[in-house]
Amino acid sequence: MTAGAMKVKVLYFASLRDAVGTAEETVETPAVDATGLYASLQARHGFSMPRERLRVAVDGAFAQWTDPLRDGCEVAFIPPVSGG
Amino acid sequence: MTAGAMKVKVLYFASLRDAVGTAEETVETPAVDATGLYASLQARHGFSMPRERLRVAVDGAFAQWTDPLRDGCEVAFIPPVSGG
Amino acid sequence: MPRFALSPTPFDTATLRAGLLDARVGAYASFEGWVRDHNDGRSVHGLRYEAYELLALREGEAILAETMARFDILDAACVHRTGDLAIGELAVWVGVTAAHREPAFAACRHIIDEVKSRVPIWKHERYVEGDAGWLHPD
Amino acid sequence: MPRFALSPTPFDTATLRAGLLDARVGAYASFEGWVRDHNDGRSVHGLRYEAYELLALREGEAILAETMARFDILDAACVHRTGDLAIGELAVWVGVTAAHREPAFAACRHIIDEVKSRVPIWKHERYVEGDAGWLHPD
Repeated sequence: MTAGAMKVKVLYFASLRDAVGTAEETVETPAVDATGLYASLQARHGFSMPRERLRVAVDGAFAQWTDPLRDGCEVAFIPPVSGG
Repeated sequence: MTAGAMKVKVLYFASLRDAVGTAEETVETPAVDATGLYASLQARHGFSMPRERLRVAVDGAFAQWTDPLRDGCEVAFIPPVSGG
Repeated sequence: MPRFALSPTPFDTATLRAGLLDARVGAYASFEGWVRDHNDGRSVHGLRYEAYELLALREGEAILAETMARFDILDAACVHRTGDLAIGELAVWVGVTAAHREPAFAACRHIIDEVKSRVPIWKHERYVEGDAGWLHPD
Repeated sequence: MPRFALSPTPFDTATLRAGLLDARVGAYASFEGWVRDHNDGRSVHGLRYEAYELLALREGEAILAETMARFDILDAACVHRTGDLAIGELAVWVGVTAAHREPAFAACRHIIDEVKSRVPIWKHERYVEGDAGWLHPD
Protein backbone atom coordinates (compact mmCIF):
# COMPACT_ATOMS: atom_id res chain seq x y z
CA MET A 1 0.00 0.00 0.00
CA THR A 2 1.46 3.33 -1.07
CA ALA A 3 2.20 5.81 1.71
CA GLY A 4 -0.94 7.84 2.25
CA ALA A 5 -3.01 5.47 0.12
CA MET A 6 -6.09 3.71 1.49
CA LYS A 7 -8.39 0.92 0.45
CA VAL A 8 -11.98 1.76 -0.42
CA LYS A 9 -14.78 -0.41 -1.72
CA VAL A 10 -16.48 1.11 -4.76
CA LEU A 11 -20.05 0.23 -5.80
CA TYR A 12 -21.24 0.65 -9.39
CA PHE A 13 -24.83 0.83 -10.63
CA ALA A 14 -26.65 0.88 -13.93
CA SER A 15 -24.54 2.17 -16.84
CA LEU A 16 -21.45 2.57 -14.64
CA ARG A 17 -21.65 -1.07 -13.66
CA ASP A 18 -22.01 -2.07 -17.30
CA ALA A 19 -18.91 0.03 -18.14
CA VAL A 20 -16.81 -1.59 -15.40
CA GLY A 21 -18.24 -5.07 -15.83
CA THR A 22 -18.66 -5.61 -12.10
CA ALA A 23 -20.93 -4.30 -9.36
CA GLU A 24 -18.11 -3.62 -6.91
CA GLU A 25 -14.37 -3.54 -6.60
CA THR A 26 -11.89 -2.70 -3.87
CA VAL A 27 -9.31 -0.14 -4.91
CA GLU A 28 -6.22 1.40 -3.38
CA THR A 29 -6.26 5.11 -3.91
CA PRO A 30 -4.23 8.13 -2.86
CA ALA A 31 -7.36 10.29 -3.41
CA VAL A 32 -8.40 12.32 -0.37
CA ASP A 33 -12.00 12.71 -1.49
CA ALA A 34 -14.61 11.30 -3.88
CA THR A 35 -13.73 13.88 -6.53
CA GLY A 36 -10.19 12.51 -6.83
CA LEU A 37 -11.40 8.92 -6.59
CA TYR A 38 -13.85 9.34 -9.45
CA ALA A 39 -11.23 11.07 -11.61
CA SER A 40 -8.84 8.13 -11.23
CA LEU A 41 -11.60 5.52 -11.83
CA GLN A 42 -12.88 7.44 -14.82
CA ALA A 43 -9.38 7.33 -16.32
CA ARG A 44 -9.05 3.60 -15.59
CA HIS A 45 -12.52 2.49 -16.79
CA GLY A 46 -13.22 5.11 -19.45
CA PHE A 47 -16.50 6.33 -17.96
CA SER A 48 -18.20 8.71 -20.35
CA MET A 49 -20.37 10.20 -17.65
CA PRO A 50 -18.98 13.45 -16.24
CA ARG A 51 -18.80 13.76 -12.47
CA GLU A 52 -21.24 16.67 -12.57
CA ARG A 53 -24.06 14.29 -13.51
CA LEU A 54 -23.39 11.96 -10.57
CA ARG A 55 -24.10 12.04 -6.87
CA VAL A 56 -21.87 10.26 -4.42
CA ALA A 57 -22.74 8.20 -1.35
CA VAL A 58 -20.33 7.08 1.36
CA ASP A 59 -21.26 4.17 3.63
CA GLY A 60 -24.87 4.20 2.46
CA ALA A 61 -25.57 7.92 2.85
CA PHE A 62 -25.40 10.74 0.34
CA ALA A 63 -22.17 12.71 0.81
CA GLN A 64 -20.35 15.77 -0.49
CA TRP A 65 -17.70 15.23 -3.17
CA THR A 66 -15.20 17.02 -0.96
CA ASP A 67 -15.86 14.99 2.22
CA PRO A 68 -12.60 13.25 3.24
CA LEU A 69 -12.57 9.50 2.56
CA ARG A 70 -11.59 7.06 5.30
CA ASP A 71 -9.74 3.78 4.92
CA GLY A 72 -12.21 0.91 4.50
CA CYS A 73 -15.18 3.07 3.56
CA GLU A 74 -17.68 2.15 0.86
CA VAL A 75 -18.17 4.65 -1.94
CA ALA A 76 -21.07 4.53 -4.42
CA PHE A 77 -21.32 6.65 -7.54
CA ILE A 78 -24.98 7.38 -8.29
CA PRO A 79 -25.87 8.04 -11.94
CA PRO A 80 -29.07 10.00 -12.64
CA VAL A 81 -31.92 7.92 -11.23
CA SER A 82 -34.92 6.70 -13.22
CA GLY A 83 -37.29 4.95 -10.83
CA GLY A 84 -41.03 5.47 -10.82
CA MET B 1 -108.06 24.02 -13.51
CA THR B 2 -107.83 27.82 -13.40
CA ALA B 3 -107.60 29.60 -16.74
CA GLY B 4 -103.94 29.79 -17.67
CA ALA B 5 -102.94 27.36 -14.91
CA MET B 6 -101.07 24.14 -15.66
CA LYS B 7 -100.18 20.97 -13.84
CA VAL B 8 -96.52 20.31 -13.05
CA LYS B 9 -94.89 17.54 -11.08
CA VAL B 10 -92.48 18.86 -8.46
CA LEU B 11 -89.61 16.78 -7.04
CA TYR B 12 -88.13 17.52 -3.62
CA PHE B 13 -84.77 16.38 -2.30
CA ALA B 14 -82.89 16.47 0.99
CA SER B 15 -84.00 19.26 3.34
CA LEU B 16 -86.72 20.42 0.95
CA ARG B 17 -88.26 16.95 0.96
CA ASP B 18 -88.12 16.86 4.75
CA ALA B 19 -89.89 20.26 4.85
CA VAL B 20 -92.67 19.11 2.51
CA GLY B 21 -92.91 15.58 3.91
CA THR B 22 -93.04 13.99 0.47
CA ALA B 23 -90.59 13.39 -2.39
CA GLU B 24 -92.97 14.62 -5.08
CA GLU B 25 -96.32 16.29 -5.58
CA THR B 26 -98.35 17.42 -8.56
CA VAL B 27 -99.45 21.03 -8.34
CA GLU B 28 -101.64 23.34 -10.38
CA THR B 29 -99.91 26.63 -10.83
CA PRO B 30 -100.45 29.87 -12.73
CA ALA B 31 -96.67 30.45 -12.59
CA VAL B 32 -95.04 30.93 -15.98
CA ASP B 33 -91.57 29.98 -14.82
CA ALA B 34 -89.69 28.21 -12.02
CA THR B 35 -89.16 31.48 -10.18
CA GLY B 36 -92.90 31.95 -9.73
CA LEU B 37 -93.44 28.28 -8.96
CA TYR B 38 -90.86 28.29 -6.20
CA ALA B 39 -92.29 31.47 -4.70
CA SER B 40 -95.74 29.91 -4.42
CA LEU B 41 -94.42 26.62 -3.03
CA GLN B 42 -92.18 28.47 -0.57
CA ALA B 43 -95.27 30.32 0.71
CA ARG B 44 -97.26 27.08 0.97
CA HIS B 45 -94.57 24.87 2.59
CA GLY B 46 -92.61 27.51 4.50
CA PHE B 47 -89.22 26.69 2.93
CA SER B 48 -86.50 28.58 4.73
CA MET B 49 -84.09 28.20 1.84
CA PRO B 50 -83.97 31.27 -0.42
CA ARG B 51 -84.26 30.64 -4.15
CA GLU B 52 -80.79 32.09 -4.68
CA ARG B 53 -79.27 29.00 -3.00
CA LEU B 54 -81.08 26.57 -5.28
CA ARG B 55 -80.68 25.38 -8.84
CA VAL B 56 -83.63 24.22 -10.86
CA ALA B 57 -83.98 21.29 -13.25
CA VAL B 58 -86.81 20.70 -15.71
CA ASP B 59 -87.45 17.21 -17.10
CA GLY B 60 -84.12 15.93 -15.79
CA ALA B 61 -81.86 18.70 -17.10
CA PHE B 62 -80.59 21.84 -15.41
CA ALA B 63 -82.64 24.87 -16.54
CA GLN B 64 -82.84 28.62 -16.13
CA TRP B 65 -85.23 30.04 -13.56
CA THR B 66 -86.84 32.12 -16.28
CA ASP B 67 -87.37 29.28 -18.79
CA PRO B 68 -91.13 28.97 -19.50
CA LEU B 69 -92.77 25.95 -17.88
CA ARG B 70 -94.93 23.60 -19.93
CA ASP B 71 -98.02 21.72 -18.79
CA GLY B 72 -97.04 18.25 -17.55
CA CYS B 73 -93.36 19.01 -17.05
CA GLU B 74 -91.34 17.77 -14.08
CA VAL B 75 -89.59 20.43 -12.02
CA ALA B 76 -86.89 19.67 -9.44
CA PHE B 77 -85.51 22.15 -6.97
CA ILE B 78 -81.87 21.35 -6.24
CA PRO B 79 -80.53 22.44 -2.84
CA PRO B 80 -76.76 22.87 -2.50
CA VAL B 81 -75.24 19.46 -3.15
CA SER B 82 -72.96 17.57 -0.76
CA GLY B 83 -71.78 14.41 -2.46
CA GLY B 84 -68.19 13.15 -2.39
CA MET C 1 -70.09 2.01 -21.29
CA PRO C 2 -71.00 4.79 -18.86
CA ARG C 3 -68.05 6.35 -17.05
CA PHE C 4 -70.12 7.55 -14.10
CA ALA C 5 -72.29 5.32 -11.94
CA LEU C 6 -74.27 5.39 -8.72
CA SER C 7 -74.06 2.30 -6.53
CA PRO C 8 -76.65 1.49 -3.86
CA THR C 9 -74.33 -1.22 -2.50
CA PRO C 10 -70.63 -1.39 -1.54
CA PHE C 11 -68.54 -1.71 -4.70
CA ASP C 12 -65.14 -3.18 -5.52
CA THR C 13 -62.48 -0.68 -6.58
CA ALA C 14 -60.02 -3.38 -7.70
CA THR C 15 -62.41 -4.45 -10.45
CA LEU C 16 -63.06 -0.86 -11.48
CA ARG C 17 -59.32 -0.15 -11.59
CA ALA C 18 -58.67 -3.26 -13.67
CA GLY C 19 -61.23 -2.03 -16.18
CA LEU C 20 -59.16 1.09 -16.82
CA LEU C 21 -55.77 -0.54 -17.36
CA ASP C 22 -54.20 -1.46 -20.69
CA ALA C 23 -50.73 -1.58 -22.25
CA ARG C 24 -50.66 2.16 -23.00
CA VAL C 25 -51.13 3.12 -19.35
CA GLY C 26 -48.10 4.55 -17.58
CA ALA C 27 -49.91 6.34 -14.76
CA TYR C 28 -53.01 5.58 -12.70
CA ALA C 29 -54.25 8.18 -10.24
CA SER C 30 -57.17 7.48 -7.98
CA PHE C 31 -59.14 9.15 -5.25
CA GLU C 32 -61.48 7.65 -2.69
CA GLY C 33 -63.76 9.45 -0.26
CA TRP C 34 -64.44 7.53 2.95
CA VAL C 35 -66.96 8.08 5.73
CA ARG C 36 -65.08 9.62 8.63
CA ASP C 37 -65.98 9.46 12.30
CA HIS C 38 -65.81 13.27 12.50
CA ASN C 39 -67.03 16.15 10.36
CA ASP C 40 -66.77 19.83 11.24
CA GLY C 41 -65.91 18.94 14.82
CA ARG C 42 -68.90 16.66 15.39
CA SER C 43 -68.79 12.89 15.98
CA VAL C 44 -70.52 11.16 13.11
CA HIS C 45 -72.35 7.87 13.61
CA GLY C 46 -73.11 7.23 9.94
CA LEU C 47 -74.66 8.86 6.94
CA ARG C 48 -76.94 8.51 3.98
CA TYR C 49 -76.43 9.73 0.41
CA GLU C 50 -79.49 10.57 -1.62
CA ALA C 51 -79.30 11.33 -5.34
CA TYR C 52 -81.58 12.77 -7.98
CA GLU C 53 -80.64 9.76 -10.01
CA LEU C 54 -81.61 10.82 -13.53
CA LEU C 55 -79.85 14.15 -13.29
CA ALA C 56 -76.91 12.82 -11.25
CA LEU C 57 -76.11 10.24 -13.93
CA ARG C 58 -76.36 12.84 -16.70
CA GLU C 59 -74.27 15.40 -14.84
CA GLY C 60 -71.70 12.78 -13.84
CA GLU C 61 -71.33 11.61 -17.45
CA ALA C 62 -70.98 15.22 -18.56
CA ILE C 63 -68.14 15.78 -16.06
CA LEU C 64 -66.32 12.65 -17.22
CA ALA C 65 -66.75 13.59 -20.89
CA GLU C 66 -65.48 17.13 -20.26
CA THR C 67 -62.49 15.69 -18.38
CA MET C 68 -61.65 13.27 -21.21
CA ALA C 69 -61.70 16.18 -23.68
CA ARG C 70 -59.71 18.60 -21.53
CA PHE C 71 -56.84 16.43 -20.22
CA ASP C 72 -54.34 14.18 -21.98
CA ILE C 73 -55.65 11.00 -20.39
CA LEU C 74 -56.57 7.52 -21.60
CA ASP C 75 -59.64 6.75 -19.52
CA ALA C 76 -61.52 7.84 -16.42
CA ALA C 77 -64.37 6.61 -14.28
CA CYS C 78 -66.25 7.54 -11.12
CA VAL C 79 -68.66 5.66 -8.86
CA HIS C 80 -70.63 7.26 -6.02
CA ARG C 81 -72.44 5.34 -3.30
CA THR C 82 -76.04 6.02 -2.39
CA GLY C 83 -78.04 4.87 0.63
CA ASP C 84 -76.89 4.24 4.19
CA LEU C 85 -73.16 4.13 4.95
CA ALA C 86 -71.35 3.37 8.20
CA ILE C 87 -68.04 4.85 9.38
CA GLY C 88 -65.22 3.44 7.27
CA GLU C 89 -67.33 2.75 4.19
CA LEU C 90 -66.32 3.96 0.76
CA ALA C 91 -68.44 6.89 -0.47
CA VAL C 92 -66.88 7.75 -3.82
CA TRP C 93 -64.11 6.46 -6.11
CA VAL C 94 -62.40 8.18 -9.02
CA GLY C 95 -59.85 6.48 -11.27
CA VAL C 96 -57.88 8.00 -14.15
CA THR C 97 -55.32 6.46 -16.50
CA ALA C 98 -52.82 8.32 -18.69
CA ALA C 99 -49.45 7.87 -20.28
CA HIS C 100 -47.93 10.32 -17.78
CA ARG C 101 -48.62 11.26 -14.19
CA GLU C 102 -49.22 15.01 -14.57
CA PRO C 103 -52.55 14.77 -16.47
CA ALA C 104 -53.59 11.71 -14.46
CA PHE C 105 -53.36 13.67 -11.19
CA ALA C 106 -54.91 16.83 -12.65
CA ALA C 107 -57.87 14.99 -14.19
CA CYS C 108 -58.50 12.94 -11.04
CA ARG C 109 -58.59 16.11 -8.96
CA HIS C 110 -60.82 17.85 -11.48
CA ILE C 111 -63.36 15.01 -11.48
CA ILE C 112 -63.79 14.83 -7.71
CA ASP C 113 -64.00 18.63 -7.45
CA GLU C 114 -66.68 18.83 -10.12
CA VAL C 115 -68.63 15.86 -8.75
CA LYS C 116 -68.71 17.45 -5.32
CA SER C 117 -69.84 20.81 -6.66
CA ARG C 118 -72.28 19.85 -9.45
CA VAL C 119 -73.75 16.37 -9.13
CA PRO C 120 -77.13 16.32 -7.33
CA ILE C 121 -76.21 14.08 -4.41
CA TRP C 122 -76.89 15.06 -0.81
CA LYS C 123 -75.35 13.85 2.41
CA HIS C 124 -77.44 13.28 5.51
CA GLU C 125 -75.29 12.89 8.61
CA ARG C 126 -76.35 11.17 11.82
CA TYR C 127 -74.44 12.36 14.85
CA VAL C 128 -73.42 10.45 17.95
CA GLU C 129 -75.60 12.81 20.04
CA GLY C 130 -78.67 11.47 18.21
CA ASP C 131 -79.52 14.38 15.94
CA ALA C 132 -79.09 14.41 12.19
CA GLY C 133 -79.15 16.81 9.29
CA TRP C 134 -78.70 17.42 5.60
CA LEU C 135 -75.50 19.09 4.47
CA HIS C 136 -76.12 22.04 2.18
CA PRO C 137 -72.75 23.80 1.96
CA ASP C 138 -72.69 27.51 1.16
CA MET D 1 -43.25 -0.05 10.37
CA PRO D 2 -41.34 1.26 7.36
CA ARG D 3 -43.39 3.46 5.03
CA PHE D 4 -41.18 2.80 2.00
CA ALA D 5 -40.36 -0.63 0.63
CA LEU D 6 -38.76 -2.29 -2.37
CA SER D 7 -40.45 -5.41 -3.70
CA PRO D 8 -38.66 -7.94 -5.91
CA THR D 9 -42.02 -9.58 -6.68
CA PRO D 10 -45.46 -8.31 -7.78
CA PHE D 11 -47.28 -6.85 -4.79
CA ASP D 12 -50.91 -6.37 -3.85
CA THR D 13 -52.10 -2.78 -3.63
CA ALA D 14 -55.43 -3.71 -2.02
CA THR D 15 -53.63 -4.98 1.06
CA LEU D 16 -51.39 -1.91 1.16
CA ARG D 17 -54.40 0.37 0.86
CA ALA D 18 -56.23 -1.47 3.62
CA GLY D 19 -53.24 -0.92 5.88
CA LEU D 20 -53.66 2.86 5.56
CA LEU D 21 -57.38 3.11 6.31
CA ASP D 22 -58.95 3.86 9.66
CA ALA D 23 -62.02 5.71 10.98
CA ARG D 24 -60.36 9.13 10.75
CA VAL D 25 -59.75 8.82 7.01
CA GLY D 26 -61.93 10.94 4.75
CA ALA D 27 -59.69 10.95 1.68
CA TYR D 28 -57.39 8.38 0.09
CA ALA D 29 -55.27 9.44 -2.89
CA SER D 30 -53.11 6.96 -4.71
CA PHE D 31 -50.79 6.82 -7.65
CA GLU D 32 -49.53 3.83 -9.60
CA GLY D 33 -46.82 3.72 -12.23
CA TRP D 34 -47.26 0.96 -14.82
CA VAL D 35 -44.91 -0.41 -17.47
CA ARG D 36 -46.09 1.03 -20.79
CA ASP D 37 -45.57 -0.46 -24.21
CA HIS D 38 -44.00 2.82 -25.37
CA ASN D 39 -41.50 5.29 -23.95
CA ASP D 40 -40.12 8.34 -25.73
CA GLY D 41 -41.51 7.05 -29.03
CA ARG D 42 -39.90 3.61 -28.82
CA SER D 43 -41.71 0.29 -28.45
CA VAL D 44 -40.77 -1.23 -25.12
CA HIS D 45 -40.65 -5.00 -24.64
CA GLY D 46 -40.01 -4.97 -20.90
CA LEU D 47 -37.75 -3.48 -18.32
CA ARG D 48 -35.70 -4.04 -15.23
CA TYR D 49 -35.41 -1.87 -12.13
CA GLU D 50 -32.19 -1.98 -10.18
CA ALA D 51 -31.81 -0.29 -6.79
CA TYR D 52 -28.97 0.60 -4.47
CA GLU D 53 -31.04 -1.04 -1.80
CA LEU D 54 -29.51 0.33 1.39
CA LEU D 55 -29.59 3.93 0.19
CA ALA D 56 -32.93 3.57 -1.63
CA LEU D 57 -34.64 2.39 1.54
CA ARG D 58 -33.10 5.23 3.58
CA GLU D 59 -33.93 7.88 0.99
CA GLY D 60 -37.45 6.52 0.51
CA GLU D 61 -38.09 6.61 4.26
CA ALA D 62 -36.73 10.15 4.40
CA ILE D 63 -39.15 11.26 1.67
CA LEU D 64 -42.10 9.68 3.45
CA ALA D 65 -41.08 11.23 6.79
CA GLU D 66 -40.68 14.67 5.20
CA THR D 67 -44.09 14.29 3.57
CA MET D 68 -45.75 13.32 6.85
CA ALA D 69 -44.26 16.41 8.49
CA ARG D 70 -45.08 18.84 5.70
CA PHE D 71 -48.68 17.91 4.78
CA ASP D 72 -51.80 17.56 6.92
CA ILE D 73 -52.16 13.84 6.27
CA LEU D 74 -52.80 10.76 8.39
CA ASP D 75 -50.55 8.17 6.78
CA ALA D 76 -48.56 7.49 3.62
CA ALA D 77 -46.69 4.61 2.04
CA CYS D 78 -44.81 3.75 -1.13
CA VAL D 79 -43.62 0.49 -2.65
CA HIS D 80 -41.32 0.27 -5.67
CA ARG D 81 -40.72 -2.90 -7.69
CA THR D 82 -37.26 -4.16 -8.51
CA GLY D 83 -36.15 -6.81 -11.00
CA ASP D 84 -37.66 -7.76 -14.36
CA LEU D 85 -41.09 -6.38 -15.32
CA ALA D 86 -43.24 -7.06 -18.39
CA ILE D 87 -45.60 -4.61 -20.09
CA GLY D 88 -48.63 -4.01 -17.88
CA GLU D 89 -46.88 -4.75 -14.61
CA LEU D 90 -47.04 -2.39 -11.67
CA ALA D 91 -43.78 -0.50 -11.09
CA VAL D 92 -44.58 1.79 -8.17
CA TRP D 93 -47.49 2.50 -5.82
CA VAL D 94 -48.08 5.49 -3.56
CA GLY D 95 -50.98 5.75 -1.11
CA VAL D 96 -51.87 8.66 1.16
CA THR D 97 -54.70 9.09 3.66
CA ALA D 98 -55.96 12.35 5.13
CA ALA D 99 -59.08 13.88 6.59
CA HIS D 100 -59.49 16.01 3.45
CA ARG D 101 -58.69 15.60 -0.22
CA GLU D 102 -56.46 18.65 -0.76
CA PRO D 103 -53.48 17.45 1.33
CA ALA D 104 -54.04 13.85 0.23
CA PHE D 105 -53.57 14.78 -3.44
CA ALA D 106 -50.68 17.17 -2.74
CA ALA D 107 -48.78 14.68 -0.59
CA CYS D 108 -49.31 11.83 -3.08
CA ARG D 109 -47.94 13.96 -5.89
CA HIS D 110 -45.02 15.10 -3.74
CA ILE D 111 -44.02 11.55 -2.86
CA ILE D 112 -43.94 10.23 -6.43
CA ASP D 113 -42.08 13.33 -7.65
CA GLU D 114 -39.44 12.98 -4.93
CA VAL D 115 -39.10 9.22 -5.37
CA LYS D 116 -38.52 9.67 -9.08
CA SER D 117 -35.93 12.38 -8.56
CA ARG D 118 -34.03 11.19 -5.48
CA VAL D 119 -34.28 7.47 -4.78
CA PRO D 120 -31.39 5.46 -6.28
CA ILE D 121 -33.39 3.21 -8.60
CA TRP D 122 -32.54 2.79 -12.27
CA LYS D 123 -34.65 1.65 -15.18
CA HIS D 124 -33.20 -0.58 -17.88
CA GLU D 125 -35.47 -0.73 -20.92
CA ARG D 126 -35.48 -3.51 -23.52
CA TYR D 127 -36.84 -2.40 -26.86
CA VAL D 128 -38.78 -4.38 -29.43
CA GLU D 129 -35.91 -3.85 -31.89
CA GLY D 130 -33.65 -5.89 -29.58
CA ASP D 131 -31.45 -3.21 -28.08
CA ALA D 132 -31.61 -2.04 -24.50
CA GLY D 133 -30.31 0.70 -22.30
CA TRP D 134 -30.25 2.40 -18.92
CA LEU D 135 -32.29 5.54 -18.48
CA HIS D 136 -30.29 8.38 -16.95
CA PRO D 137 -32.48 11.45 -17.42
CA ASP D 138 -30.82 14.86 -17.57
